[in-house]
Amino acid sequence: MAVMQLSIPAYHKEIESLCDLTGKAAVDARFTERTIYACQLAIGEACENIINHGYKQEGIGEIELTAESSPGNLILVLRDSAPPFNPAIEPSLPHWQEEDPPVGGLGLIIIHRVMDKVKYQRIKDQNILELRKTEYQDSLPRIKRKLHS
Amino acid sequence: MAVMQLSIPAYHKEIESLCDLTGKAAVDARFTERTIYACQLAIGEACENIINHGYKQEGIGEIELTAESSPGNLILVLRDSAPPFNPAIEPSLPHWQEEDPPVGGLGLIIIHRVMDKVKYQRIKDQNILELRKTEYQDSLPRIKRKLHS
Amino acid sequence: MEITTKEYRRVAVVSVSGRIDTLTSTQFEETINELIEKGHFNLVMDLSEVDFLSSSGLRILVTSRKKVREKGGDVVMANPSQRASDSVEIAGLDKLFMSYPNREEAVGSF
Amino acid sequence: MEITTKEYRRVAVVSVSGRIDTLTSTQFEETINELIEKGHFNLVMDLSEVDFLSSSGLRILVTSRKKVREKGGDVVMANPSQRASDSVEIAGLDKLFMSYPNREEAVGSF
Ligand SMILES: Nc1ncnc2c1ncn2[C@@H]1O[C@H](COP(=O)(O)OP(=O)(O)O)[C@@H](O)[C@H]1O
Ligand SMILES: Nc1ncnc2c1ncn2[C@@H]1O[C@H](COP(=O)(O)OP(=O)(O)O)[C@@H](O)[C@H]1O
Repeated sequence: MAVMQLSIPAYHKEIESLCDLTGKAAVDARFTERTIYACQLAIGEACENIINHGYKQEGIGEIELTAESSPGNLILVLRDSAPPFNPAIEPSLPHWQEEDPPVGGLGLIIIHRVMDKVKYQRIKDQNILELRKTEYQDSLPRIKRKLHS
Repeated sequence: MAVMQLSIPAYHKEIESLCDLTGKAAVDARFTERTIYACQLAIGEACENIINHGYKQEGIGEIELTAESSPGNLILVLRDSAPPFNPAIEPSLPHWQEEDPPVGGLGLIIIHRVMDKVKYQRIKDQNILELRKTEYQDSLPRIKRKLHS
Repeated sequence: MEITTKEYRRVAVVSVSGRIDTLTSTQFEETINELIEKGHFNLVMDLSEVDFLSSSGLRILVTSRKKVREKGGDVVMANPSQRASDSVEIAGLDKLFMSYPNREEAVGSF
Repeated sequence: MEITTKEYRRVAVVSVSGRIDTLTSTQFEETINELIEKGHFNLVMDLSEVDFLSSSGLRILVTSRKKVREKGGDVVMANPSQRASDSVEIAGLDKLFMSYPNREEAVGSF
């Protein structure tokens, strides 16, 4: 089991480094290329939300990522000190039409579709978001289920 | 100096072998790639004409090519026994417009634009067409002159 | 992110390489909007060199698509990278965008 | 000679490889005529793999161009091989045919 940790100031341009760390940990978990990318994408979405909706502006606060990996398993924990928000509630999937697709709400959809477990806690003025992903060696489907069939 | 010779029955599909022989002789003359192709093109045009306009059909007669090469110089001699025709008379260049380009007469134009000398003789019921091309090592222009500037 | 455009008579191609995320999506959006303002409603997104596409970028694809379809145009994709198409698929938007194996076919589709 | 076609909504692409000469020009002509009969007046000739182009082939390019221009279309070239463009130039026809560096640009030119 390996644990990596990185803390960034809440700037958009810093998000990439947390995606990179996620990538390293996912490689460590022996995930496939596509699953690695999916995890990076989910972390990116969570960070974009923390800056845009949590802190509501750049530069006032930090985001800390702890990545724990073992073969087949990845646990990502994001910590921030923005106002409380619980992203663990699975977004209700709107019945959208081709002519009226969603333009908002994609971030939470992505996080929930990619990760197997999304757990939220508020502890000591901190938002603690735990994202778990499991991929067995015989490469299970990368996404839990399709939204649309 | 090298001399090569090949005789083909007057079929369209046989023309390529005379182009190939021309190519070999032009390589022997140390011509550039583009001049080699230009000579092959000219021989192809002359042969197409011999079959289409001279013999007027495939399979009744032969075409013989003699290729004489030395560095910088190529002499191609085509012999056929179709009715007399003198392709050495340089075609008058029609003043065509963009909206009314020529669809015929391109063969003789190509032969005369590519070759430096086009000489015709009728000897013993044979058309003898001599085509000469010179290209110095310092690569002179491949085409004598432009038709249109 | 690097972004280039190529304008044809009836179609414009937007090629993006690198990351399309909250940091770069404004530039992506501005580029597309400029094309739309010039009257380009048939848009090809060459996403072959995209190595990260977050919801910020997806949102712009969706809104651009809506804008040009109102004008009788469309947004299609040319040769999206695996990552670009994974993002589109994970977000459940894959039904919205026709995808062509190369730019020629995408341009020719209009 | 190998000949393939690709039909888009408003443009058709004819790709030829090998020799276009008196032996093969009929097939070349027939392929083009079929496209014209189907209503394709915007034609792209992909001559990138042509290694011999005689006056028989040039004649077909010129007559096809005439036919489609009468219908408001045109014949353009995509990435002609050196030999194909040498033939066109030697015959003095280079002014007639717009030439584009690749198929995409040729398709996009219409
Ligand atoms: N970290 C967060 N802090 C506060 N609000 C959030 C946070 N993450 C998400 N939200 C809220 O959830 C909504 C949906 O988020 P998301 O799915 O990422 O879509 P979008 O960012 O396009 O609105 C946001 O509009 C915002 O109101
Ligand atoms: N070998 C030949 N024998 C008889 N007539 C010829 C020959 N070569 C050319 N011609 C005549 O010269 C004309 C022009 O020839 P050319 O320039 O090759 O154009 P095209 O073959 O398209 O008519 C021909 O139409 C034909 O009347």
